[in-house]
Amino acid sequence: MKQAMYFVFAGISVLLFFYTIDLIFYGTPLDAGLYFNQKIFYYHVPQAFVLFLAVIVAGVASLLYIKRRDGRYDDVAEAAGEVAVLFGAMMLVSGSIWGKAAWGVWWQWDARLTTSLLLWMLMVGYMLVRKYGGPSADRLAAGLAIFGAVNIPLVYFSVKIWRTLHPEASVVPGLQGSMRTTFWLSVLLFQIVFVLLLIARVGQSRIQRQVREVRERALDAGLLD
Amino acid sequence: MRRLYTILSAGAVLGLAGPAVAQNPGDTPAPAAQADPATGSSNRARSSQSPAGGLAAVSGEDAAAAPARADGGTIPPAELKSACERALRDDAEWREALGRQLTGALLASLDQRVDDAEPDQPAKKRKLEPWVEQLSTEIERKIHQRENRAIQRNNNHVIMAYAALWALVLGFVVFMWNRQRALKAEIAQLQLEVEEAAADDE
Amino acid sequence: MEFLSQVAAVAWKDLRVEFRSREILYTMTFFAAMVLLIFSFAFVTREGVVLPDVIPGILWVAVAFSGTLGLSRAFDRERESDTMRGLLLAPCSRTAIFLGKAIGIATFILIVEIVVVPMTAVLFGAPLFDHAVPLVLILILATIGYSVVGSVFAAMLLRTRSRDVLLPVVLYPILVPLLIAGTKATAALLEGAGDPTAVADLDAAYFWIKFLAVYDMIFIATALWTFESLVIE
Amino acid sequence: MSIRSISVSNVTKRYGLHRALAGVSLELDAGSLCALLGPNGAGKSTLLGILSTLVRASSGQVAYRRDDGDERDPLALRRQIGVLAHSSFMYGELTGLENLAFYGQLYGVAEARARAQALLDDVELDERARNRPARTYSRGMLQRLALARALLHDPTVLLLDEPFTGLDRTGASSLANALADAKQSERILLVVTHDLEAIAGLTDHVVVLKRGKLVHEDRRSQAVGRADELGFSYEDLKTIYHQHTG
Repeated sequence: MKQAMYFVFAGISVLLFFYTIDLIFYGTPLDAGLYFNQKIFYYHVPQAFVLFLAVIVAGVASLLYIKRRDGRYDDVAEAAGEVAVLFGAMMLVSGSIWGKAAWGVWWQWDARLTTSLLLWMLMVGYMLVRKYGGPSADRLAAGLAIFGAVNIPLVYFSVKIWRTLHPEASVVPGLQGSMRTTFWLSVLLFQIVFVLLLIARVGQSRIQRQVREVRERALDAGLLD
Repeated sequence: MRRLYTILSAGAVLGLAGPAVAQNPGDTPAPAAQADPATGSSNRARSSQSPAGGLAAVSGEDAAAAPARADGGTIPPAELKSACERALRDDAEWREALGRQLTGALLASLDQRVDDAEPDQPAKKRKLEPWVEQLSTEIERKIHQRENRAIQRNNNHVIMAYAALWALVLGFVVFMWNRQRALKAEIAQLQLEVEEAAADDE
Repeated sequence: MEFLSQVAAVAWKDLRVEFRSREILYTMTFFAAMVLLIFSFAFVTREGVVLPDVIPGILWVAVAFSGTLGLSRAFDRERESDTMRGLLLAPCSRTAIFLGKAIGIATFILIVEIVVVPMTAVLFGAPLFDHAVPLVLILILATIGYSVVGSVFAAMLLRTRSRDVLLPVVLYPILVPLLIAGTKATAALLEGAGDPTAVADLDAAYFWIKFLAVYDMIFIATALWTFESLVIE
Repeated sequence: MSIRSISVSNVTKRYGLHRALAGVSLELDAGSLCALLGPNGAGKSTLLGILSTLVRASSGQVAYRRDDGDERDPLALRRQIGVLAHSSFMYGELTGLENLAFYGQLYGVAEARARAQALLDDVELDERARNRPARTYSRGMLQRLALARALLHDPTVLLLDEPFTGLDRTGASSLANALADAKQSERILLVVTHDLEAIAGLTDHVVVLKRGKLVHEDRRSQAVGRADELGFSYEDLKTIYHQHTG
C-alpha cells in the first residue's frame, strides 16, 4: 500500500511539475522590474521553505532519538539532514541567480539569503559530523541537529536586524492573480518532492542501520567473527 | 497549439522548457514601444531635399545657395540630382566619404541626445537637420526594442537556473540510486556470510 | 541541593587546578592577543588607523577563537590524566559535571577578556570604556552563552577521534547569533566614536543585550534538558 | 544500604564490529576476593568497566543485589562502588588532601576533610606528603592515595584494575593487607591483575577470560572471616592461568 501511495505522489509531482513550468512561463505576467528573471522566484522561495522545514524535522527527530533511544528517529534525522543540504544548495544557486538579475551581484547579504546560508552551513556541518564523528557520531549529530533547530529563530532575528537597514515588505503577500496561484503551486510541488526524497532517503538509512544491526547481532550470537 | 508543443518540449528536457516566448499582448513588457507617428512622414520629407543641401546641413553650416552654372544660369535641380547620383555610383571613394560623414553626424546627434539626458549638463542645443533627429530617434527606438526582446528572451539565463536546480535533484537521486545498489550488494554479501556460518555450525 | 554542591565542587576544582598551572589562561590570552595583531595587519590602513566599525569584529573573533582553544584544552586535560573517568564514576549526574566545567571555562574566557578588551581599546584606539556598564553586560552574557554551548559539545566530543577538528565545525554555526549580537552590541557602543557630540546608540546596544540574555536562557534550558541523554553511553 | 552480591548474566560488549565480551556470566559475593585473570585484550577491563556502571553492556544484565532486592538507580550504585584503576584519577596540581576533599564532596561524604585525613593516616601518607601536589608523588604514594580515594565513601564493592603494576615490594604487600582488611569487612572484591604472587592467599574465587569468553571459573570455599586458611596459593594460580590461557 505504502509503495502504491509513493508512486501516486511521484506521479502527482511530475504532473504538477509540468503544470507549474507552463504556468511560470506562460501563465504569469512579466514582473515590471525584473522581467524574466523574476521567474526564478517561483522556485527560489519554496526551496527556502523546504530548507527550514527539513532542519526542523532533523531537530525534532534527533530530540526523539535521544529521548527514546530508537534508531528509527535517527534515520529520519539523517535523511532530513541530507535533504536539507540538497535543497539548501538549490536555494543558494537560484538565490544567487536571482540576486544577479535583481541586484547585479552574485551574492547579496540580504537577511533571508544570509539566514538560509547559515542554516545550510549548519547542515553541512551536520553531515561532516555524521561522517567523521566515529562511534558516537549519531549522538553528536543529534545534539547538533537539536541545537541547530533551536537556533533557527535566533539566527533569523539576529541576521534580520543586522542586515535589514530598512524593513522592506516581504515579497510573498504582494503577489496577486496568477502569480499567487503559481507561487503556492510551486510551494506544493516542492513540499511533495521534499517528502518523496525524504521517504526514500529514510528507507535507505533504515536499511543501512538494519544491516549494521544484523551484523552486530550475528556477532553477538557468535555466528560471525 | 503552441503551448502544447512547449509542454512536451519541457518534459523532454526536464524543465529545460525552451519556450518561444509568444508575443501575446499580455506579455508585452512595461516600456511600451512608443509608436513613432513621425517615422512614416520623415521618409517622404527626406527625399524632397537635395542631398547636396543635406550634406551642408549635416556638417552644421547654413544651407548654401543653389550652385551656379558656369554661364551664370542656375542648374535645374533634376539635372543636378541625376548628375549627383551618377557621381555617387561611379566614384566609390566619394560615396564612402559621404557615408562616413553621414554616420558621424548621426553619432553626434546621439551623443547630444545622451548629453541632454544628463541632468547636470548645460543643454548645448545644436541645431540639427530634422531628418537627422528622426533618424537617431528611430535608431534609438530600434536599440531599445532589441534590448527589450533580449531581456525577454534571456531566458537562457533563467533556464540555466531551472536546469541547474533539477540537475541537482537528479544528481541526488542518482547518488541515492548508487547507494541503494551498494546496499543491496552488502545485504547479499551478509546473507552469504550468515548462510556460510550457519552451515559451518551444523 | 547536592546537585549544586557537586557543580560547585567541580567548578572550584577546575579553577584551583587552573590557577595553579595557569596553562590554559596563558595560552588563551596569548592566542587572543596574536589574533588581534594578525587582524591589525589586515585592517590597519596606511595612515595607521583602523576603520571604527571593524574593531568589534576583531575583538569578538579573537574571543571566539581563543574560547575554542580553552574549551578543547580544558576537556582534553581531563581525558589525558584520565581524571574524567574519576568524575564519571562519582555518584553525580553528567549535567553537574558539565555545568561545573562550563563555569570554569566561563571564568577563563572572562579573564582573557579582561586582558583582550583593554588591549583592543589601546591598540585600535577604540573608546570602549565610555559606556563600561553595557560593555561588561555584553561580555558576561556572551561568555555565559559561549561556555554553556561550548561545554556541551566539547563534552560530547570527548572520546571522538577528530574532536579538535569537529569542535569548531559543530560550535560555530550554533554560536552565530551570539557572535552577531556581541559584535553589533559593541559596534553600537562605538557608534559615536568619531565626534564627541554623537551619543552611542545605547538602545541598540541594550536591544542586543536583551537578545544575548534570551539566547543564554534558551540554550541553558536546552542543554539542561538534553545533555544527560546526549552523553549517556 | 550495602550490596550483598553482584550477578552477571550473559553480558556481551561490542565496540563497533569488535567483540570485547561474548556472553560472560558469574556471581560475586560479599566477603570474597575474585581474581580476574586472562591475557591482554581478553575483555577484563571491559567487564570491570561494565561492573563500575561506566560502560553499558551491549546485551545481558548485571544485577546488584541488596538485602531488600536489586539496586537500580545508577547514582546510588556508584555510591556503593569504589574503583582503584591503573591511573590514579588524581589532579597533579592539587595536593593529596585537596584531591581527597574534592572527591569527598563529589561523593557527598560527611566531613570530607576529616574522613580524608583519617584515610591518609591509614595509607601512611605523612603530613608533609599529603600537602604536596600529587604530581610530585612516587608511583607507590600515588597508588596509596588512589586506594584512599577508593575507600573514601566506604563502598561495599571494590573493583581494582591492575593495582599492583609499578609497585615495589612494600607497596604491593601494604596493598595486599588493605585488601585483606576489606575482605574482612564483608566487601565484594574483584581484582584484575597479572601479578599472581601479590594476590596469592587472598583469592577464593578465580575467573579466567580469553578473547571475551569465560574459559575457567573455580572457587575455594574459604570459611568467611578466617583469613589464615589460604584460598588459592601462588602455584595453584599459576597452573590455572597457564592451563587455560596456554
